[in-house]
Amino acid sequence: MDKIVDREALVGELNQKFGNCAEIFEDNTNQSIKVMPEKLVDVMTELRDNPKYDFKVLVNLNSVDYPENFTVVYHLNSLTYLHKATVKVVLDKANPQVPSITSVWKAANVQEREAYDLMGIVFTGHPNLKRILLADDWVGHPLRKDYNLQA
Amino acid sequence: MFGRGLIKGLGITLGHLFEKKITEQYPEERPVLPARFKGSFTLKVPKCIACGLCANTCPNSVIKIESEKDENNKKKLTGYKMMAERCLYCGFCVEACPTKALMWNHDYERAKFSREEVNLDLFGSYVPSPEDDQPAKSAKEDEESAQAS
Amino acid sequence: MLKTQELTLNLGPHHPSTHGVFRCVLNLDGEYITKAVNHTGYLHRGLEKLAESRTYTQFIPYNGRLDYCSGMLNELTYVTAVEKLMGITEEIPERAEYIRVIMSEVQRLANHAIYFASMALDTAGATAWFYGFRDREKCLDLIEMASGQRMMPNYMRIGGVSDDLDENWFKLLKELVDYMPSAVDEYEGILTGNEIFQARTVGVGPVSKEMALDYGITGPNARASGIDTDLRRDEPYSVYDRFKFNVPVRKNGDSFDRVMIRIDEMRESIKIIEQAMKDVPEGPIMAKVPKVLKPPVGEVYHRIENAKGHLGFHLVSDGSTKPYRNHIYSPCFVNLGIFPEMAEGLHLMDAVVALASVDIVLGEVDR
Amino acid sequence: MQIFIDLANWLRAWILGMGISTTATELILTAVWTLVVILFVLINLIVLVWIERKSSAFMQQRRGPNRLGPAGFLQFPVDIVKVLGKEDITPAAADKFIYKIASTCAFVTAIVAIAVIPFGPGMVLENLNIGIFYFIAIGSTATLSLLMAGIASNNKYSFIGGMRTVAQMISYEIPMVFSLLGVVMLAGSLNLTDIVASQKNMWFIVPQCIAFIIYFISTVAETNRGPFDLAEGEQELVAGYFVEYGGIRWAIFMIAEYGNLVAVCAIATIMFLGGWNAPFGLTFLPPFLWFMLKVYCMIFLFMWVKWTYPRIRIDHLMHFGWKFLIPVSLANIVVTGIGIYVYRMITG
Repeated sequence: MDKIVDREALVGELNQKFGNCAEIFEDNTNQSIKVMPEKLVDVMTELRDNPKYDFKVLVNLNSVDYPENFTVVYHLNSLTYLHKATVKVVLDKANPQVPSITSVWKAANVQEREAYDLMGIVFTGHPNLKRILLADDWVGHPLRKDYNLQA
Repeated sequence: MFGRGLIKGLGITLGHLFEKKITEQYPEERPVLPARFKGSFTLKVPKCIACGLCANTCPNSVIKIESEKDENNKKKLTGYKMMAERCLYCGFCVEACPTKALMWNHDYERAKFSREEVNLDLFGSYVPSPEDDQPAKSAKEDEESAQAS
Repeated sequence: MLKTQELTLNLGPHHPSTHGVFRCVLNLDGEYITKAVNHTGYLHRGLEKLAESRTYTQFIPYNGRLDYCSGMLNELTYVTAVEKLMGITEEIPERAEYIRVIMSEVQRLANHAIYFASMALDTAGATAWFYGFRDREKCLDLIEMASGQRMMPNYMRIGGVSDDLDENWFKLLKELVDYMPSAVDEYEGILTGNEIFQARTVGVGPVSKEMALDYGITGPNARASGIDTDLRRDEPYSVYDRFKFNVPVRKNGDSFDRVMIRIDEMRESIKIIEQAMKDVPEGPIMAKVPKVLKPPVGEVYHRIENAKGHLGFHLVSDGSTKPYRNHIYSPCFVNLGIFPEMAEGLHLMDAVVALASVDIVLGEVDR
Repeated sequence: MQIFIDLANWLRAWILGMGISTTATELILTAVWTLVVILFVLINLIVLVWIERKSSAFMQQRRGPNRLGPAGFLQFPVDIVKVLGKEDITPAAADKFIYKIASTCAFVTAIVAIAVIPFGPGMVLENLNIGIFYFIAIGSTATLSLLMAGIASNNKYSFIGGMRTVAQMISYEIPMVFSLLGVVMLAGSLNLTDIVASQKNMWFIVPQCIAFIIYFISTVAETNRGPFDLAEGEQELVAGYFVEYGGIRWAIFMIAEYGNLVAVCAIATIMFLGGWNAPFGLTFLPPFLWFMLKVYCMIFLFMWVKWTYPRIRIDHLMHFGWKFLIPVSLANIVVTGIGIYVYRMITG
């Protein structure tokens, strides 16, 4: 149904260019690649600017609190080829830090703030990493699974 | 030409000046409501088999059912409270009801002065009416299927 | 030499033209904005967290609370996302698909009517506001007839729709479809054709194509900036690939284009409804889905063309009856991100117009 | 219908008959007439507000007020009673004295302008030789009260609203005065009664139609009505200069606004529409009623425009005023002067 980018070629090219930074991430969507957090900004810039892939749009930015790690999920879409890719960054549970991609897409600005606010993922290099939905003095990050629901 | 749009706008408003008005004179003129309108709830107590499906399907746990078992080991309803203050009016409970005991009615004037007054006690406020007394034909089968699922 | 000083103005959270409880702190030099900072979150209800403790079906009514001007479309997004996750997209009965398309286009008409109305009010054209709401009411009457509620319909179900539509409903729909073009003409006559309105909106808050891509602007706002994108055509969901319609695209990306895109889209929506109502097949309206939904482990990201942009749901399932994670990509939230840059250098009056033209609904911004 | 004149004469005779000196009689009479005029304006307001609400409602396919009195006619008086019952709130940070007198000042200027308006032959409170000049002078002071309200409220929105008012009203006063000047040149008098008398054969709207349009546009701006209601700026300034006002103080602002509306419409009638002169010799209606009919037609025009158009932007407003209206009105004066000269040459 959805057009998916050729993952093998993409991963191969990325690894060649930036050194071992990406691998295929197996899940039910068959469109995910896993990227090392350190190389994220380079990879995203490449994905955006390489005319072969032409991912001009950051469709969605999400963060998931899996039992073993935090995963930040970036959904990308190309307007010319109409193909898709999902970039996943797996983060350490204790210290979830990932470089901000605000410099690549400004759309990430508000969405990263939201992920920081609700999930507690720190986006290093973000120009204004403050809470966006909750009050400034809120304690905790509600979308984490260990968040105490009872007030 | 500059100003044509301005004159056209004046024409439109002048045209509506003499038209029939479309607002309803609310308290005197009651709105005609569609059959599926979700106003408030009615519970036909004799039909209710206290299966609890409505309470289960409710997203906000609005419904509180109290029941006791009678001599035939059959459940009997003894209380049916709805915390209507947090009801979403989604209608899942009405859809889930196997015996069509819980129904929507067209009572939409639900504004009250305090939160507590909004809540409904459908068991306590039940007024018996003759057609309710015949239990639904397939009530027994429905009950079984409900328990099976 | 006179000493001058910048004025800090709190626009909102209770201000008539912030469309809800949005707050924007403006630095004013005279009446020109030098800096704008968005503050959102006054309507945050934690819907994403709520979803984690509701079953897949139980979350459907909450979608109406997202963008309360287009409840049907939100529900459609959510149920198609769940269907995709369960892999039952192909099993939805034809009739249900047609009803879904008709419903979402009626809802889109209602949404664009309310957009037009609030745009009129934000330029102080109170009469045009009433005309917009008059026609929205006609659309909502149809939705109320089908679902029982006007704004939070809870009509879509995972696997189909909740209730069938009868002859009478389609007769009323025909009346609406016959009536709407004249109403849209009236909108053009009273507001968008008006020279004062054009002077207020042309060239105000322009968003270039590059800027729109950079900020992730979607939907009508992106099309106003010249990005030729419409998910109904590009990634057809439901049965949209069977209908012929144009995707209006404009070039300048200013407030006037953003209004006109909506007006053009209303005409296209009418076309789609006309085509859809002609060949609605008979048949069931619900696919055979189990009572207790347990999607397989995995995740899905699904988005559709909502009235305000691309509304997307990222659902992560762990195989239980409740979603492990339900992320809502809200178009208003992301579109609003452009406002600080857009507002810079604008007059206070223009900023209000620019904000209105982006079409935000705070229920969706704050979730 | 000379009933008002007869009434005045009868009253004068009656007071004189009580043995009071002539000067004192005139004083008492003036006081009585002032009161009558104020009452007249206030009663007018009921009709005016009713028309405004009804016409706007009808344009918007609503019914408008319909509960109190026949067709909701008594809504406005009851509203006034309601606002009288409201708490009189003064913001803590406001300049209290100016804040309190601002609404009264606005009201006074609106009422005082009515003094020179002849409602019929001889029916004028003070038949000033410089009537139109007096009206313009009084009209200018209205700016001040709005500025007072805007600044004394100590609110950013009302402050911006107050500043906008001043800019707007000062700019639009100039084309308004210039547009009236053409009529004054034609009539050869500043006295309003004389101006009406000189329109016996032809209303001045015919030779001065451009001036009439200019006058209309600039008075819409002068009275702060839509589409030039920038000072209120409902959408961006919430309510502009009177955002902090509530209760009866707010109502007085509203009354002043409508009072101004009556005054400018009356002036338009006198200057351009022939005052109380009946058109086409249709003299079956008394002059007074003709006058009021014309005034209400003007008022309806104001309302029609207000409820159709969106609000204009402030920089467009200023450009329009300074770059278009003032040159055109100046040109109109020149053309009128040449026209008068040519006319005199022809007629000798």
